[in-house]
Amino acid sequence: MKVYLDNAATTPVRKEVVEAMQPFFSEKFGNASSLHSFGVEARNELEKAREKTASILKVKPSEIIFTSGATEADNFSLKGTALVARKEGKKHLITTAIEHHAVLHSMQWLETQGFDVTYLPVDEFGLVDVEQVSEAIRKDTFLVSVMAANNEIGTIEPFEEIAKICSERNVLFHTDAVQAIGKIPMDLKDIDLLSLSAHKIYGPKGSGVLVVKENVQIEPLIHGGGHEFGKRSGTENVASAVGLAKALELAEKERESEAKRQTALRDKLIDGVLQIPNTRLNGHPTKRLFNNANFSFSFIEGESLILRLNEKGIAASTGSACSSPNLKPSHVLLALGLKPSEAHGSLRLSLGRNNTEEEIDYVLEVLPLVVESLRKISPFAGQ
Amino acid sequence: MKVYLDNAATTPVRKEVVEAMQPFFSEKFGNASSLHSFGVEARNELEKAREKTASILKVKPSEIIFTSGATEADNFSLKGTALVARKEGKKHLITTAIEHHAVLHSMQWLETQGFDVTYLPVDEFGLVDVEQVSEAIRKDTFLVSVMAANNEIGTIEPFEEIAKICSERNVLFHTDAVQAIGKIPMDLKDIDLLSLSAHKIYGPKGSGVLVVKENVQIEPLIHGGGHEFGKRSGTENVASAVGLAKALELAEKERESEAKRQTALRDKLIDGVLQIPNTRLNGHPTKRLFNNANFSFSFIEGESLILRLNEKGIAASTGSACSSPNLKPSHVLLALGLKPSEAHGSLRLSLGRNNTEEEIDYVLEVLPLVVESLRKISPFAGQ
Amino acid sequence: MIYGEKVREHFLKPHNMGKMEHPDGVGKVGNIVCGDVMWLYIKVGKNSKGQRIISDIKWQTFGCAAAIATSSAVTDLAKGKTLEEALEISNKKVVDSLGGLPPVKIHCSVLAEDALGEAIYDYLKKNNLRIPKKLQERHEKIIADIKEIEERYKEFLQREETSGKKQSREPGF
Amino acid sequence: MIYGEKVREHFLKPHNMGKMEHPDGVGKVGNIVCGDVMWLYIKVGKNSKGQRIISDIKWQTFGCAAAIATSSAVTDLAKGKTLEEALEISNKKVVDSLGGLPPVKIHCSVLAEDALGEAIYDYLKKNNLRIPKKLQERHEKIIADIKEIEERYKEFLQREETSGKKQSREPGF
Ligand SMILES: Cc1ncc(COP(=O)(O)O)c(C=O)c1O
Ligand SMILES: Cc1ncc(COP(=O)(O)O)c(C=O)c1O
Ligand code: FES
Ligand code: FES
Repeated sequence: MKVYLDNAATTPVRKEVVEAMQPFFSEKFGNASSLHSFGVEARNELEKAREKTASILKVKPSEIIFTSGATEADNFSLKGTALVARKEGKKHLITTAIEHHAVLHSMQWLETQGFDVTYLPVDEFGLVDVEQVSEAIRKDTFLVSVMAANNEIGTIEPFEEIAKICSERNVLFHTDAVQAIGKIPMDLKDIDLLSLSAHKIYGPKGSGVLVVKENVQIEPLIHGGGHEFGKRSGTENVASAVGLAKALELAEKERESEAKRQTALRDKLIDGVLQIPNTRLNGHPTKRLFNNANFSFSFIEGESLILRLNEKGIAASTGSACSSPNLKPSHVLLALGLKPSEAHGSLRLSLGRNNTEEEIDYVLEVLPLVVESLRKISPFAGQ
Repeated sequence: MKVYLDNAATTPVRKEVVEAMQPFFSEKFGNASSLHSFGVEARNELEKAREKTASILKVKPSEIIFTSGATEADNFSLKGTALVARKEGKKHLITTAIEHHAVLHSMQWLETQGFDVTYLPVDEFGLVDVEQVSEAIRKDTFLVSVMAANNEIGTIEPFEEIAKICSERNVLFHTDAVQAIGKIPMDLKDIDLLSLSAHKIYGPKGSGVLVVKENVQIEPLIHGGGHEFGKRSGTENVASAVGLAKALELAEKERESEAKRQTALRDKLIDGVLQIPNTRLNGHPTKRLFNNANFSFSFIEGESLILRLNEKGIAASTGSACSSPNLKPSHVLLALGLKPSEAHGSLRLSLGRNNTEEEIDYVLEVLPLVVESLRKISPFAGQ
Repeated sequence: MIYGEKVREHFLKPHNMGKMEHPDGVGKVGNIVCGDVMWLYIKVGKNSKGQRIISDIKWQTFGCAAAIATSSAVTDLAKGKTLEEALEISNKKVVDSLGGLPPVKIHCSVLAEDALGEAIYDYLKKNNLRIPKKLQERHEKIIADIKEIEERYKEFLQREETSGKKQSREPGF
Repeated sequence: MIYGEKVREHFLKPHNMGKMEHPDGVGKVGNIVCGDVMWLYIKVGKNSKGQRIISDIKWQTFGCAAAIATSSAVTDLAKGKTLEEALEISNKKVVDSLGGLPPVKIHCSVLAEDALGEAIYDYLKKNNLRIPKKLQERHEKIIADIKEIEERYKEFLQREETSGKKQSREPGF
């Protein structure tokens, strides 16, 4: 049995999306900036994809900037507004300790360029305190970036409240909505900038959007032929844009039914896994993405766990540092206050539209045995 | 009859490449950074693509950085080395007046950040003077960027000689090889940085490479999870990388035979078109890409020409400003010393592997009539 | 660049196109640097009520598809009209008669309105007829614009792509 | 993370695994912060020539697949060997016996070599036997490394992801 429970890492491109993209490889292959009919055909489809994306997000088509993914969108958002802000003498940004590395490492780079960054802590469930955001805003603050939902622990942040405060205080608000889009309803009213990625919602890799509201002044990260309203140059990737729009459309269409279905599976999974002794659930008990379950198993290490599960056909992920050449385990889990040993023993199971109850039953059968066998090897178990 | 003669703008993805990419959408869809078998499978294929690309270019696999295209590669190359150079007190770059906008606009942005840029002129055929490059190198010069071949006029620059000088003078050399790769043999020995794009060689859009030689110090343009040896973050786009490698492999395999075939077609085209009165060939008579023909027709304007040709099924491009909201016609044509009126009346016909002699005959039949009909409308013809 | 069906028709089969021998008035507008030049010729006759009408009209244009289509359309609209009526033909009317134009191409239709106005101006001037105040003002503005563009052109030829901060959309793939 | 077949076998079905009651020597190396902890137990007996040999060996490991596989492999290699022979088992030998390890996982095999050395050190020390100079030096280095990591750990818990310039590869998709 093959059970893919790593849908927060990436998802398979769904059939309808592959079909939508197909014509743009070898038939409607024109450069969307060309004047001839091949170009016009490509341009029309690109703009249709833009309009579809815009109408789902309830923003204007001219506010949709197609990018090579959310990593680029996050970088663009922060660096692009920073370059404008600097000219106005503003140099302070606010974010949280649990952002994706695309945000955190962009922030750290901005620090090397003379910007000031406040990294807000989170509580034990991974929630950012709205009050703290408000208090952190200074005279020279130009942007607050708080993710809509966390990729590791699934905690849903109070991003709409924070957006509202930012709007009142005349500070830009960016949210990394990669994990939230298609999973929770999102009102973009007070959000100035929003990143999303197609491959997390059954679209292609290398395809993302940065929503840039009309009022936002931003400099390009990638200069050139002036594509995407002069904001992001590079020959338009029509296939990817079409794929993203289709994926988003389908995700929104199925959002409520999948929410119901996956919530039930997730809760069954959580209840079952917590039967294993010395196990904790990471993240928020209720303010949680419907597809995320994250556990810490004392005494054992994540990579071993993942690879033993892999032998049983189960694909999952961990926040352990052993999966990387770096010694630090997941910054998210540490920010929750977990001890390094607990952070090393973490397991993320993220569900998707293809998972079935049968698969969950299988995981609940296999996982306890795997945990037990690894604890037998551990010097810490039974101490 | 449909005749696509805009292969310098983009090319259709060839069958073999679509087939090579296909499995990576819905089957081998794993995140190449994941530990489980889905991830390992993706990682293996990504690394195979990297090795294939590296072996064709005769560089090390660790010198291949996959990007979202050549626009990003150009930006990354210039901005990434500039950030390092600044720390060493170097702030001067050298380039040419006829680079692609991805290079020129990156340079202009660097100027706003305190860097100095020398834009070298070209001669009437679009050739850069090697001596001038050498003379322009200053104590604080850190990089020279000269394209291998120009996208509008097809002129092949003396990039290997320039690379050699740069290497001797201890200055980095970058070349935008988007139009040259797969068309001329390229020796990367003295080249430190090289940009290429898949969609110009029958690969997918949104897929490029920046070759970064081991000795080059560069900062990322896009920060995040540390992918691509920490140089370019973002979930790896395996399908695109595989597509690029396959496209490059096939382009190299067919390079010599296509060179022969397309040179013959191109020369027939040039000879035929020059029969039209008041017509000139732009670019170099011999140091020229085998697929490029670029003409100026006095008295008429490019957009009209393109659209009339389009009505006859012929897809081509122009350097006229009327194809853009900007009033300036092609910077490349003006750099050759063309008068604005000649620059407005330019036509680029760029051949590809799918073009036949029959198609060239058709163009030679249609084009003179179209030119004549537009000249009839023109206030300048016959003056 | 996406044009509608009417623009396409006028562009492919333009009406009233060509040079006119011995015109009564000529309007020359636009500038080669920008790639827009329109020359418009009129013959003036009289209708049964004795009013001066445009009895024949022709044009020559160097420019994009929109420039050619608007040249064709404006002359269709003007032909047979009294001079007073012809002066009422705004660029908006031309655009409407073409079923619309993309925003970046609106300036081409202004060219058409201007060329017609200039041809009538030329006729009135040559014949020492009274020039309406609005037409006079428009004429002066057109002359001033041409001067300005020539100014801009000079500067532009010097600094073309050798520096500058502007990142506007240009072809070049 | 790509492991070869031998690593996979040792990882999935490790040999000599578990706790040992009343060991003659114990080596405890690694640090929980880094996610690598290896405890190695030995019993020492004598062979027919009267040489001290490792008559039994067990281990417990908290760590990645490579750490587990190298634990298993090093104990296979050491079992039945004289102490002198066992001290010759380098991490390279362990890696070779596993058919190689990815570069980032080499440190896990160093852990295995160290754990074995420390267990022998512990035995020699407890029994007031002569400790070879190289083993003494290695022991001191291991103690120093643990201290250094604890130092780094302190600092790291304070500054974790709140600033810093390092852009190293970390999971987090
Ligand atoms: C010479 C040259 N450089 C760079 C580019 C940009 O490449 P891409 O379309 O992959 O962004 C192009 C084509 O658009 C080109 O012709
Ligand atoms: C929260 C979050 N932000 C950003 C990203 C980066 O997106 P992409 O893979 O499109 O670069 C990811 C996933 O990798 C994510 O989960
Ligand atoms: S004539 Fe140049 S844009 Fe219309
Ligand atoms: S034990 Fe952590 S990497 Fe091997």
